Amino acid sequence: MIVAENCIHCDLLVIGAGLAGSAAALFAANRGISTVLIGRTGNLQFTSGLLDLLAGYPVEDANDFSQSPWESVARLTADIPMHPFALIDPPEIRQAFTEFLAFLSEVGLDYYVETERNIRIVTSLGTLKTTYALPTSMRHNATALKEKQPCLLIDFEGLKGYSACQIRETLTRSWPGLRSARVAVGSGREYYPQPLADELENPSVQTDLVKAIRQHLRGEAFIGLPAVLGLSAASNVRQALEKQLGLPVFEIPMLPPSLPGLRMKEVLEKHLSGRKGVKTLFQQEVLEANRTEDQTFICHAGPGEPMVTIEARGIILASGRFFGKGLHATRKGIRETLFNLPVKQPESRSLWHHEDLLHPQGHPINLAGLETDKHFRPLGNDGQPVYRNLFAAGTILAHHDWMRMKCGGGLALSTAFGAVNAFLKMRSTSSN
Amino acid sequence: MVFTVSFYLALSICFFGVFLRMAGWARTEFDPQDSVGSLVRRLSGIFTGSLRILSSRRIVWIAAALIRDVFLQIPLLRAGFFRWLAHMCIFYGFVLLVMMHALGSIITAFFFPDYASTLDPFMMLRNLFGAMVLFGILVAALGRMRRNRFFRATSRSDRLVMFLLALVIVSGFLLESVQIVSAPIFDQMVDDYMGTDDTEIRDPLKAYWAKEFYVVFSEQPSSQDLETGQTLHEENCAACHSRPGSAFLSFSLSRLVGPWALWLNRVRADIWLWYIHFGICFVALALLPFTKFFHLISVPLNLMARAGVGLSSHPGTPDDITRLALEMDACTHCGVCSLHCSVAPIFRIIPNTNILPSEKLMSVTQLAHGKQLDATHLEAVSEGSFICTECFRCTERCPSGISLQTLWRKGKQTLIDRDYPDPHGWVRQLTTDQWADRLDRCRDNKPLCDTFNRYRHAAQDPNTFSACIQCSICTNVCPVVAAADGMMPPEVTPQQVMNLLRLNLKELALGSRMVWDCVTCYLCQEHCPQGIRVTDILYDLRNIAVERLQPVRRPSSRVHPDGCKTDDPHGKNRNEVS
Amino acid sequence: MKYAFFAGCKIPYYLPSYGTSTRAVCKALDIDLIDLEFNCCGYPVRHQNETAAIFSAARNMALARKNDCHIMTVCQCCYGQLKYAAYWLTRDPELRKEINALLATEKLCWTEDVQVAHFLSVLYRDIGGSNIRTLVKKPLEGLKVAAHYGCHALRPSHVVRFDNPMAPTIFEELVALTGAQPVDWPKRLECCGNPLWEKNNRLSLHLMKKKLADAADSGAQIIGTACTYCQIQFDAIRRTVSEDASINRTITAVLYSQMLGLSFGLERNDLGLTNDAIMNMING
Amino acid sequence: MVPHSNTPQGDAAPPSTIKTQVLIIGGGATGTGLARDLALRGVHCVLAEKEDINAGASGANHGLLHSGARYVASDIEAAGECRVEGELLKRLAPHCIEETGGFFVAVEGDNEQYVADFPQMCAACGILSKEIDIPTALELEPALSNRLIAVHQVADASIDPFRLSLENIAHAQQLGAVFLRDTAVVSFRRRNGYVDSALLRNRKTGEETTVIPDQVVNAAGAWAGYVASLADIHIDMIYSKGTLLVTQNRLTQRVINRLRPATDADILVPGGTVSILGTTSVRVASPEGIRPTVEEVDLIIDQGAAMAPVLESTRYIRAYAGVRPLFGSQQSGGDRTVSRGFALLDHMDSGINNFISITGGKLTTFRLMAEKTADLVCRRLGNSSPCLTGTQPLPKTEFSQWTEPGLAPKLWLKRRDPTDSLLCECDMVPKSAVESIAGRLSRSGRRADLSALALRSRIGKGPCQGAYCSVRVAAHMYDIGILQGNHGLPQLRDFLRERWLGQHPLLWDLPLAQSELMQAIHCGFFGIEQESITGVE
Repeated sequence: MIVAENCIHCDLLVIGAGLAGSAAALFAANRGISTVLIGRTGNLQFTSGLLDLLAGYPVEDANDFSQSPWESVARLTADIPMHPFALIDPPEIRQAFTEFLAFLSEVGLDYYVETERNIRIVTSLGTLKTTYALPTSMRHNATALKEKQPCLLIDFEGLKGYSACQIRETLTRSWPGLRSARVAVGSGREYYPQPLADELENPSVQTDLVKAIRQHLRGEAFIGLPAVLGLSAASNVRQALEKQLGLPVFEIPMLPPSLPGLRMKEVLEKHLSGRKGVKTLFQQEVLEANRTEDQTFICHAGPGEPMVTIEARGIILASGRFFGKGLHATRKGIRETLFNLPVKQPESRSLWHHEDLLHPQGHPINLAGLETDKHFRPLGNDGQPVYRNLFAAGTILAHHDWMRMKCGGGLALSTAFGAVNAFLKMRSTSSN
Repeated sequence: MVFTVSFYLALSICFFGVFLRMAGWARTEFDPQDSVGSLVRRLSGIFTGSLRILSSRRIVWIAAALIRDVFLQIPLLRAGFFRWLAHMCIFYGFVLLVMMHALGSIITAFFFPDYASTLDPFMMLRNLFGAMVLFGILVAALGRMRRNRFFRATSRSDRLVMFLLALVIVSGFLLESVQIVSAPIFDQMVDDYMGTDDTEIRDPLKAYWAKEFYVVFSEQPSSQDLETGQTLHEENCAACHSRPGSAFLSFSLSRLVGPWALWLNRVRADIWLWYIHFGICFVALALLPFTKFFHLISVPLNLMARAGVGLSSHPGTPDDITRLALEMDACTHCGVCSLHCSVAPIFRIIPNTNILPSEKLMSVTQLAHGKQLDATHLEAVSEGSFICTECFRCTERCPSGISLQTLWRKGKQTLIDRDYPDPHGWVRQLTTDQWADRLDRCRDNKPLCDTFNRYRHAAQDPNTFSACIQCSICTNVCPVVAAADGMMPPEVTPQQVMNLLRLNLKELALGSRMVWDCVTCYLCQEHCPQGIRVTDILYDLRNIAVERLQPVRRPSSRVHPDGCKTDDPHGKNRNEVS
Repeated sequence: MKYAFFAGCKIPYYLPSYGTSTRAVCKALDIDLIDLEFNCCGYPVRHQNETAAIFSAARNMALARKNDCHIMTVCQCCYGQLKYAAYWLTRDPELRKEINALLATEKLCWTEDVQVAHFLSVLYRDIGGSNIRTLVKKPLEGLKVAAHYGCHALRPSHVVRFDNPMAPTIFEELVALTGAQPVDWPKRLECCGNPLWEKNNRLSLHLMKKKLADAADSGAQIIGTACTYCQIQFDAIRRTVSEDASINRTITAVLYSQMLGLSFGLERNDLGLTNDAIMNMING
Repeated sequence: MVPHSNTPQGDAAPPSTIKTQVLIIGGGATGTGLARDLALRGVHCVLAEKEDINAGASGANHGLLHSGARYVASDIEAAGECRVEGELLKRLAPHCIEETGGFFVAVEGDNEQYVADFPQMCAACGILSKEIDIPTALELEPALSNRLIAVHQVADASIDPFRLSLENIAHAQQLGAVFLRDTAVVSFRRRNGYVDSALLRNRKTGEETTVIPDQVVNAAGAWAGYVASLADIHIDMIYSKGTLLVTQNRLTQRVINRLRPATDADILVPGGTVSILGTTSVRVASPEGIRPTVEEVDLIIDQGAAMAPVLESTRYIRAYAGVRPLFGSQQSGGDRTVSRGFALLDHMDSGINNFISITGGKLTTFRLMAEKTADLVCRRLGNSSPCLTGTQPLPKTEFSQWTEPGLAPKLWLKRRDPTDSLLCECDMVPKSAVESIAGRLSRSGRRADLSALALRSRIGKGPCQGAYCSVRVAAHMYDIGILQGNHGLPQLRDFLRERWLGQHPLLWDLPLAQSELMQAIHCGFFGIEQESITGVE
């Protein structure tokens, strides 16, 4: 309990409770490392809930669906040896996915993967999203799209930012089988995703919904709904609908913060806290980190001001980029917020961004971040690891533009995986 | 003759008054909503009710209460030793005076046939009882002076009562002391009982009395034959006169007035004082029902009534109301409740006396008696009443055994029915845009000062909300937004409140459902990725709303063109800047 | 171990059983509870005048300090309010000066050193699981409990610092100590609705309804509470709205102090335990 | 639903040949003002704008209604004009103006002589100015620096240029004028000393229109030189680029001018809920592709902070740049010393008798410019009716009001329609507002696109700079049928790109984090940067 523990001892301290941090904590726990996970979990809500590996490479044809993600990874690492993927063997990336997804399904959040190839689904904008692992609630999204099956898209009265009509209109030339309809839930007043998901967990609401949908069915083979089908009981909701409609139902991911991300957040929060060997300090941050002669980290942490001291033999820094507050930018430049590690960045602010928001190359600032050695240890200005027991994982790393390369999930999982293994190696070498 | 007439006059006034007070209980109708019966119906209610109880087994309880609560005044002892001491001294001192002295010729004479007021032990006892009362009054007065919390409980009626009592006793003592030195009375007595003008006989007695009884004569008696004087005294006077020394107070007083004795005798001060003394007694008697003296009757009645029959926690029947009226009449405004009230400290910040139970009760009483209070007063009562948390402490502590808790609940209900609910109540009477209009129409467009950085101005410091990135997570997690289906929508969501603030449209947020339906569960604040103190801001908006909307709630009344209340009970808490 | 027992305003009249059971349990754990004449914690007046709220809280803490002991509350709202006041008094010297000036007239003074703890954290932190376990004579075998945290103990976490706000565990662990079985229910961290009672009853009940239903669906037999207001909401207030059929009646609310007392084998009367439901559940 | 907006023929194409008395080129303040002026005199005119209302300098300025005090030293004539026009507009177009009043403030190190002379100079131009003592000034404007040495109060005000031009054109249209959006001049046909026709082309649809005018007025502002050249006329133009920054909060109640000879970043103008800081003055070769740069932003902030320190730390939501069309025989010295007065050219010397150019000038004097131009035009047309814009109040139209900050939430809360949800949360623009604008646009012959909606409302102008509202508005446009097929994505891209231009120089601290979120959503998740992302090749 927070108040009690004025000092916590652990092997590994993971800073940052986003995807990479959570994954790191999980991997560490699975390897019997006593771990403390600290950070705000909030930003998980902004994730799409999809786990990309690498949509395509080079970024210009990141939409080239035909590519095998693994070939892309190979090509990428060949061209950009500094890219974080280049620090890990592909088998390890696969392992990271397997282990993480195994955990998710163990706690009731199932994902669907076609190991050798990417999957492509429809988003609420009518764009096609190429990803690697997707929540089973969206599996039929991919199927329907692939086979261009006749499909009824439903949207909800009062759920703004999602229009089934928009998706139909946008895709109709390539997918004539699409039809759209609007139904009302409850009083049809304005709905926000989470309350709506909550409503939909109510059986009576489900029956009403099914009734409403039936009226619009014209022999479609699939039914596509916005990704709001329940929160904790998501799988039940979908199954209930499918059972009553007798048709496969799928979710279409929409503008974040959205439910798929929220579901991920929920299970990670709950089940990492419950996990043996993990101690979670959510909503807290490390304010100051020092290092003793014997290289133990002494961290003062708390909600805004020091409240607990954490002694750790190693740290994995997964504090994210600017939105995650792992990096901070002023008019003068970019710095890393906790250890003030050197950040690889463009010379001046005028070089941070292109004038074209959608410049095919992506913006230089998105390649900024921490450079590490092959053991994920951030490098100092001298090109040597700053500390032998400080590792970095996730988007804070340099030389990746996950938003353009569509490699966010893979990046988080694999670097977390690599960093944990590096920590293990470090510990075994130091212990003997 | 004068004596008898004035006595019976006073007595009848007293009885009439008592009747009026009781009738008052029967006329009280608390809440226009209640259906209270006719005066007759309720008066009969009182008597039948009391008869029923008195004839029931409950009588035992009542007797117990009489002894414990009335005779021994245990509730007072709980409230504090000195209170108890004062009451015991005054009460018993006075009662005994009345029985032994005032009604001496009836009561005392009945037990002691040879009773004479100038005979020991009666003379000594009278002084003793008088002293008790004076002592009691002294203790009470000191107590009231000492007892200070954030306010003075002592009212004019308190002072009047103490003053009258003191006057009765003091005048008595003065009278007695003057009588001691009075030569005229001596002469009259001698005339009455010896019937001789022979100075040969008179002078020795005179000399003896001058020496032993300290009577002061204008001219020295010719003879100094004290033996003769003594024998004469024993033959004629001793049967009715003890030595004045035993009237310890009056006697010492008489030594003090000694120097002016001759003059006093000449003007027959004894007669004047006699009139004064009785005059005051009768006045006091007549005033009994109309002053705090009445608690002599109401408190014991209430204590016994309470022992007789419990009061329902939601009183509505006519008899309940009558009971409540009695309860309210039993208040002696002793201030014990306010001493222990658990919201009394708030009075330090919100200087509204209606927060303090002892003061609030007076307002509630006026309310109950259907007195027309002006809006400002009613608002003050409402504020005080709804700040009360019903912690029951006042009720436990009240020495008069008033069930204050019940009165408070009743008072709140009455205020609601009279359209003076708590802010949660009246803010809902308009929609948020209507409130904004009200503020607008009162031309109160002065923007709240936005330069605060203090915690309590969360809603006025742009730094607290300008970090919003519009992610709508606060709205997503809000249980009030989620619950809006089928009931009144929250008008604006938490995120929209933040935006209204950023857009400098605070006025549009003040009366919104979101602000007033917020359950303060802090989910929004906890989940905000930017660490914005959403809930604290909503709280602050309520504070501001209470301050700024109350004055414009009734645009007709009490609103200056600039939208400020004409009299503003806590002006010091306003934070508008001009 | 000694604490000044902060019962708050509602217990004496509306929920005496919470007082009795807490005292009984503390006696068994030999925590001695000192009774001071505290005033209202300030929570009820905060929506109207924050200064008044903070002053009320400060006065209580100053009172405890004068009698040099720390405060133990059993109500989440009192706890939250006292913590909130302490938080800002520590950080806002201007405010501290203002408040202490007022307190000075009563020869009181607020300083940081008075600790405010909730009953649950006292059990969890000061007594500790092992010591409690030794006292459990009659474990509440097989009783399924939905532990209801109550908002103001958990949030805002940086102010109250009670437990991990996103994934708290204390209450479940304490429930487990009694031998009962804590269930996992999705809405466990949400509001009971009481803050709106007598202000917006419909909404208040709606929130209560959702929680009751959720607890029941998650297989709980009772809702375990550790807050005066929550208990009143789930128990007394629910009974007042008997006409509303949509309210779940199968599941009852029981104070944690009572559960613990029962597991200690204390007499139900000493715990002010009137409802038979729980007894039947335990015995049957 | 919006009337006849979801019918495919929403694009009522204008007849391919229009005959009119006057063809006005340029839909800025002058052009729209002129259209109204002529319309009021009963003259029929066609206004062709190659983009949309106030696309040029008229839309990229402080929105400051000068009291004239700024020019008392440099340009007495202009100062006088400003004073007169300013007072006139406050009377005739109050709904476009907020009478904030203004301060001229000098801080330590500023030219003391100038400070000393200022009152007399104002007096000389008949401009009221009143000295304010420093403490009072700081109390009235807490944001000001505490290193003040002098403060003078003048009658500056802030004006909403978009509202102004929208109202002008709306009134002109009511009176029969024709407005062609997205329509550029391609060529003029000159025949014996007259321009007898002009060929116009719609930038978006490509359809062409021929206009046969009696008179042509070239009010293309910075592009006046180019337009004139199409008629083989040469105009000397100086292009002076000015960059401005928009803050997230309104920092001052009044207009704040630096009390010193005009230079960079010395004016801070409150515009409803924000403040606008500027400006710079950089000579550029052409008005095309003008963008604010990082260097300019830093310069402006550093300069402005001397006046109001909060400008160092406050959050900026947007930067934009405009080109001052300065007509000038090239002089030495900075462009601010070139006359800010305007030039009305009849081009008789270049042998054309029905072609007029109006250029230079400033927002405050737009009406006067329009009047003088109209006078000339009418003289040529032999129309003797007098100018009415100086006396007739500018009417208020319901659909032009949405550019007013803070208005949408007020009306929205009044409607109290639970289904009328907010599409733009930052500035609280509801569906109903979008529908009212879209309805009007489609009635005037063109179907609304995302950018046109944004221009006429507060959409995308808040801190999120379109990240969320773009998606919500687009979705709603599909729902009500004013968007169809796969036009949604291109419009979304254009809109976000356009927003980005004003964003990227300001991206540090919080805005950078927020833009990261925006990219994560639109690129990382939706992948809109991929042209073929809809699978429609």
